Amino acid sequence: MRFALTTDQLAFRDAVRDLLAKERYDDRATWDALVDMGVASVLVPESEGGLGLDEMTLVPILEQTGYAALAFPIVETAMVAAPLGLADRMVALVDGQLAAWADRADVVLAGDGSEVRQDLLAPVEAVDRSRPVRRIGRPLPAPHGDTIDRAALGTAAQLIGLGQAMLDLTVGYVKERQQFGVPIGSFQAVKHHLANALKELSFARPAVYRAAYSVATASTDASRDVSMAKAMASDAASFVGRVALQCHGAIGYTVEYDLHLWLKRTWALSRAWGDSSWHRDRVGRAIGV
Amino acid sequence: MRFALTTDQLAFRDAVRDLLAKERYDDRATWDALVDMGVASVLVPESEGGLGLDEMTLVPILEQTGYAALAFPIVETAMVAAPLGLADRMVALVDGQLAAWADRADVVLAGDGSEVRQDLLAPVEAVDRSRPVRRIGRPLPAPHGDTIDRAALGTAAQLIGLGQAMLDLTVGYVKERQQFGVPIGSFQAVKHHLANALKELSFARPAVYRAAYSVATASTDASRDVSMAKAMASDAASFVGRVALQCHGAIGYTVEYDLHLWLKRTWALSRAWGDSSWHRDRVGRAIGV
Amino acid sequence: MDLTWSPDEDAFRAEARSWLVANVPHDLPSGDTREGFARHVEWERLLYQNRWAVVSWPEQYGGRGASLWEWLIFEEEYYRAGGPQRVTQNGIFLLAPTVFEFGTPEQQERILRRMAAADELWCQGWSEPNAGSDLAGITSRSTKVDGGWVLNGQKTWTTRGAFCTHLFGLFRSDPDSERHKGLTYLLVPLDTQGVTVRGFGRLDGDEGFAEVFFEDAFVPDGNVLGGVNDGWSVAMATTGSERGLTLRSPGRFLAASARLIELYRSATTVGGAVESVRRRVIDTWMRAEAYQLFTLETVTRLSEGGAVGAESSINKIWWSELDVELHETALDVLGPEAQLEGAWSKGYQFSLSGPIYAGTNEIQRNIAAERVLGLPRR
Amino acid sequence: MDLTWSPDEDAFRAEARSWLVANVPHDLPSGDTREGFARHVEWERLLYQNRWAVVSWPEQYGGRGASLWEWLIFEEEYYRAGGPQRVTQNGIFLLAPTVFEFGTPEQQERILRRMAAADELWCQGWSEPNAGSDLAGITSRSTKVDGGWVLNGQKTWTTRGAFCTHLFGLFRSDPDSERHKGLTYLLVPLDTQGVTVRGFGRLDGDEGFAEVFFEDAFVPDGNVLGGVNDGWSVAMATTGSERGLTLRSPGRFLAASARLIELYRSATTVGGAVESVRRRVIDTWMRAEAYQLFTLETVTRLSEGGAVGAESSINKIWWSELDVELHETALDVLGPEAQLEGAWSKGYQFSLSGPIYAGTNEIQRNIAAERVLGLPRR
Repeated sequence: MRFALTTDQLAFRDAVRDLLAKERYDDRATWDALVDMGVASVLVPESEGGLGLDEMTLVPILEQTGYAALAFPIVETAMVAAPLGLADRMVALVDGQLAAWADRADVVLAGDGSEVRQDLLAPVEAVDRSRPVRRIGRPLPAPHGDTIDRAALGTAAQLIGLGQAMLDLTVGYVKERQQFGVPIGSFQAVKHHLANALKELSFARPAVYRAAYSVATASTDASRDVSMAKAMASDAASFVGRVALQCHGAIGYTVEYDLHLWLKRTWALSRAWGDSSWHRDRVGRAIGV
Repeated sequence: MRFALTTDQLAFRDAVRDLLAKERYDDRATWDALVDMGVASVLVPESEGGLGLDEMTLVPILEQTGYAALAFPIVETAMVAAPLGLADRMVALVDGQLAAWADRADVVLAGDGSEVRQDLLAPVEAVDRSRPVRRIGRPLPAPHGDTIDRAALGTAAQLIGLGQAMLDLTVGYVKERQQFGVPIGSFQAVKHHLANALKELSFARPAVYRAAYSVATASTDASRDVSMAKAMASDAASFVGRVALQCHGAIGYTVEYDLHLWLKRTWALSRAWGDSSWHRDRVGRAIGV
Repeated sequence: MDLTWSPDEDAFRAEARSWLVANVPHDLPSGDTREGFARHVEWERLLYQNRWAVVSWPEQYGGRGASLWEWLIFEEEYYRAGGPQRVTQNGIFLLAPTVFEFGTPEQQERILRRMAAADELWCQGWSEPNAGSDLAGITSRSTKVDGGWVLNGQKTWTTRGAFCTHLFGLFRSDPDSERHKGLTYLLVPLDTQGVTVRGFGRLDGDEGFAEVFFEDAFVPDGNVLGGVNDGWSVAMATTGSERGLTLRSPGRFLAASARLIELYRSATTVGGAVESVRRRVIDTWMRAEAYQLFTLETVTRLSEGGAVGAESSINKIWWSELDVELHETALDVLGPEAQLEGAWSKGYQFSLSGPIYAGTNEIQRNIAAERVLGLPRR
Repeated sequence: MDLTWSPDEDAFRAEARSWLVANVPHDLPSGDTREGFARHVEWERLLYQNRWAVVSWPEQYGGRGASLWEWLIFEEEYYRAGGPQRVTQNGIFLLAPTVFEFGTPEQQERILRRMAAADELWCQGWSEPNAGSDLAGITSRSTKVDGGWVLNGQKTWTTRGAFCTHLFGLFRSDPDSERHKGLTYLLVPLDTQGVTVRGFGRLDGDEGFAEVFFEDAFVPDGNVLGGVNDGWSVAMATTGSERGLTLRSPGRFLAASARLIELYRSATTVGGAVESVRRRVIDTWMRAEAYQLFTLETVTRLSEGGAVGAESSINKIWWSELDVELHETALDVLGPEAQLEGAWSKGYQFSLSGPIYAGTNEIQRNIAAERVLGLPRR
């Protein structure tokens, strides 16, 4: 029994974090740098030119891409498409009636892995403008359960990163921002908001890591564990977002301050690949409730 | 349009409040004094020796009996039985499989108004020891809808009073109790707990008064309004109870301090005559949800 | 207790309803963009021309001298008919009550009718970069000169400031003063020389905010509202109304709840919404109803000579939390579609400002605890 | 990451399970009445005789020298088998870690084995009438005399104090000291002359609390744990374990969640429980699981030489809120029956003490914000 990342997993994660801290979240060069580091081919067997590693390595990396609000389909590419032998392209996926990143990706795949023609995709206006979405013009094959599990797990990891980023940003802000002659972070109401945010994130993260382990080891509980992870990560990140906005006050409500990027991505991802109600229901069925 | 009690209604309510402030909540003499004041016969026509008033007079009075945690079946007697011509006796009622006050009342009535023999009633142990409960030995006729509405309305009024009593007690306590060299009521966390408690009570109370008006005027929305009142009053009082206990700390957790009386009554009444889920469901059906 | 309307009130409602149903525009863009704002101003002018802009004001300023009850009725019908949020609201609901109370007859003449007619469009200049929740931290200053005041400093988070023509706000007129003292309430035309307005984007992407810079901008003495150095108590009258009755009429939430119920019904019909949302749909309906009842209670008290006190704080917490919950529930019904722009997602973003502006809900909880419950300040 | 157990651990689990299933009593009354307590002490002694009382302690004191992992396994099996809350827990989980860390060899010899054997029963003497959340407000004093200390003052909220034989607590040994300084950690046999114990009722009606009065009660020097005047830092070691790992093992909540699921299933079968409770049944299951995972993470860190830090604060908030929610959900499934005494309503009342004792959750949030997030103290 050991519930912790290995030294190698931590080192890879930290390298990705450091890269993303330096580069722009929406720059194609950032994507290329990640691909060069092997992030897209973590799950590709060494025999096929990949790193031959598993989801326990990839999930903490995806968490960091959430922390940076990376504006590319890394979950779709590295977590879902790469194991299908598509790691060399940037891949967008159809999720229900919508396909995020479709205009940015090299290829758009339907749920059964078949390619979707661009003329079936109509642009729609997403609340998160850094994550463009298109609508599917006609019914397409439903995704395999495995696709949903993998996409939901990667998305859950990003949500944890998003939540952590919003918490860090807010902690920094409330230490600096003065009102009534003191930092607002010295008010008990602000402290308690942020302590609750810390708590929700700290208990959702292990659920995501456990789900990664269950998927990596092909556990029979993998779908249940992924759903628990996605439900908890969606709820935790949404909660942290509310707290972050409230503790920032008006400045958080502007587009001239970065909080809105993380906040909108959180709203989008908490509803992508099954929202928390959908996953909670799936957990319920798995445990006989 | 006028959303307020009349001077007469306020005067009657205050007289009851003053009486209950002086007398013991569980003394039979207190009950007799209330009967002497006419509380049990508010709804009885003048021609039958009653006061010939309506639920708008009675509901604020019942609120005060909640405030005092009165240990007698005043709701059952004054709100339900009196209009049936039974104001001269202390009446207990069957609510589902249980009958509160059965050992204390002069008569126990089933849902259809028929008398229940004492040998059908088995003593059970209630959490609220000041409100004894018996269990019905065999199925009895279900109560009329009107009985449920009246009992739920009176119970909702008592819950508002219970909530107010717990709020007042707690406000007094946190102003006095010193920790870290200051009154604990000066901590923002305590302030926010109690501000929330005040808010919940302040918005539930008008719902109860509106339901009283709807019942008094035989509105077609009366059942819906009663259910909204009972759901909101149950939730508000339960919330205030949680806050009160938390703000008191260990002293609130003892039987040597009165908070426990109100708290346990709140737990009992919030589940009597339909809990908040049951009533919320009924509201939903009434508004087509 | 009498929860019926009089025949006159019923007639007022019928008149309002029929006019609104016939005239409320349903294709207005957001009022927080320049183009949208202009369209909204047209709508405001139509309201004014038909004497629906400010029903509770005296007729001489374009109102109908309506009672508070009739105002409530109008608001209910306005939102039931799908009327848009009023872009004139900061003037009508925040400045105007102050002008009625503190303005000279000349100021009332000069300001009120043009405000009602949407000829002059007012924005609020309270917040500064370092004075948000802590309004008393204002540093923008007004210096006395012959015949008036010279303004220097910066205001920010000014809603729709880039589109308005006038600003009302507090300035530090006594340079040696601190906190709540030595502030003066001033009225500033935004075309005054030395005033610069820079619009910037809100969460929802619209340019709904502005910064306003003052560099030796002159305003005449006649633009002081209330007493010099007495601005704090003058301003408190308007923040009182902002928190309390006027800004958020129950009609808004009743209408939003009705739309949510419709959305939920259509979603369940096609097998979309999950059962767990039902509870929240019912709950928000009850909370909107309770807000209406609480308001009826308040209006009764006001009609009988009472005042709105510190309990307006819990009122503000209630409606702002309700607004968020109404929209959040709607987004949960919409499921994945909630990722896209639309009335509900736009409304959700807007609702999130509720717990922040007009005094954060944290400040409101402090006020309720200290002034209503009497808990000790630290 | 390796979430499998070793063959040795599996064997340990099998042994624990088979013994517990065969021996756990299911008819015990509450341990917080005098009669019930005596029955629980019998059970504790049976545990000790079979070396299950303190599995993680060294064999010389009655343990098995088990690893933290095995301790977790034992706890899981203990609660899965329906084992009752341990009436010896204040000694075993709060005092013992301090004795292991600060006690002299003589003290360890004298105290630990008898504690494990339930021959000496320890209660906690932290709180005083004016020192609850603010433990540093302690005024009970210990005065140095020849060969020992004379105690005067009062402790209160002492859980099961009326039934225990010994008390551990803090006393002000330096009369000129303030707050955290000048306190000494003392061990007091309750049959000492000058010590009076008065039991009183808890919320649930059981006599689970006691006040302890000290009037010139003498304890010898050998009963000082750690250094004189150094009691605060000695005590902090035990409040750390109270908040953190030891007092609330995940097994408790996993077992409670399993019982709730059973209750819900049986209720839906007979058409009782409403759909709106389902979400909360699932939610509490997830939160109990997350508590288990969080604990595995913590134990991994401890096993690799790390320490439990201020994050134990969020841990305490999590389990105490979870415990309340588990029981509240069960009562909502029970509906009107929840008015009656029973395992769930008793458990609910007990759960409500969770957010209060061992440092209120408000204090824990302060600690998490200040020590984990680094927010400024006031």
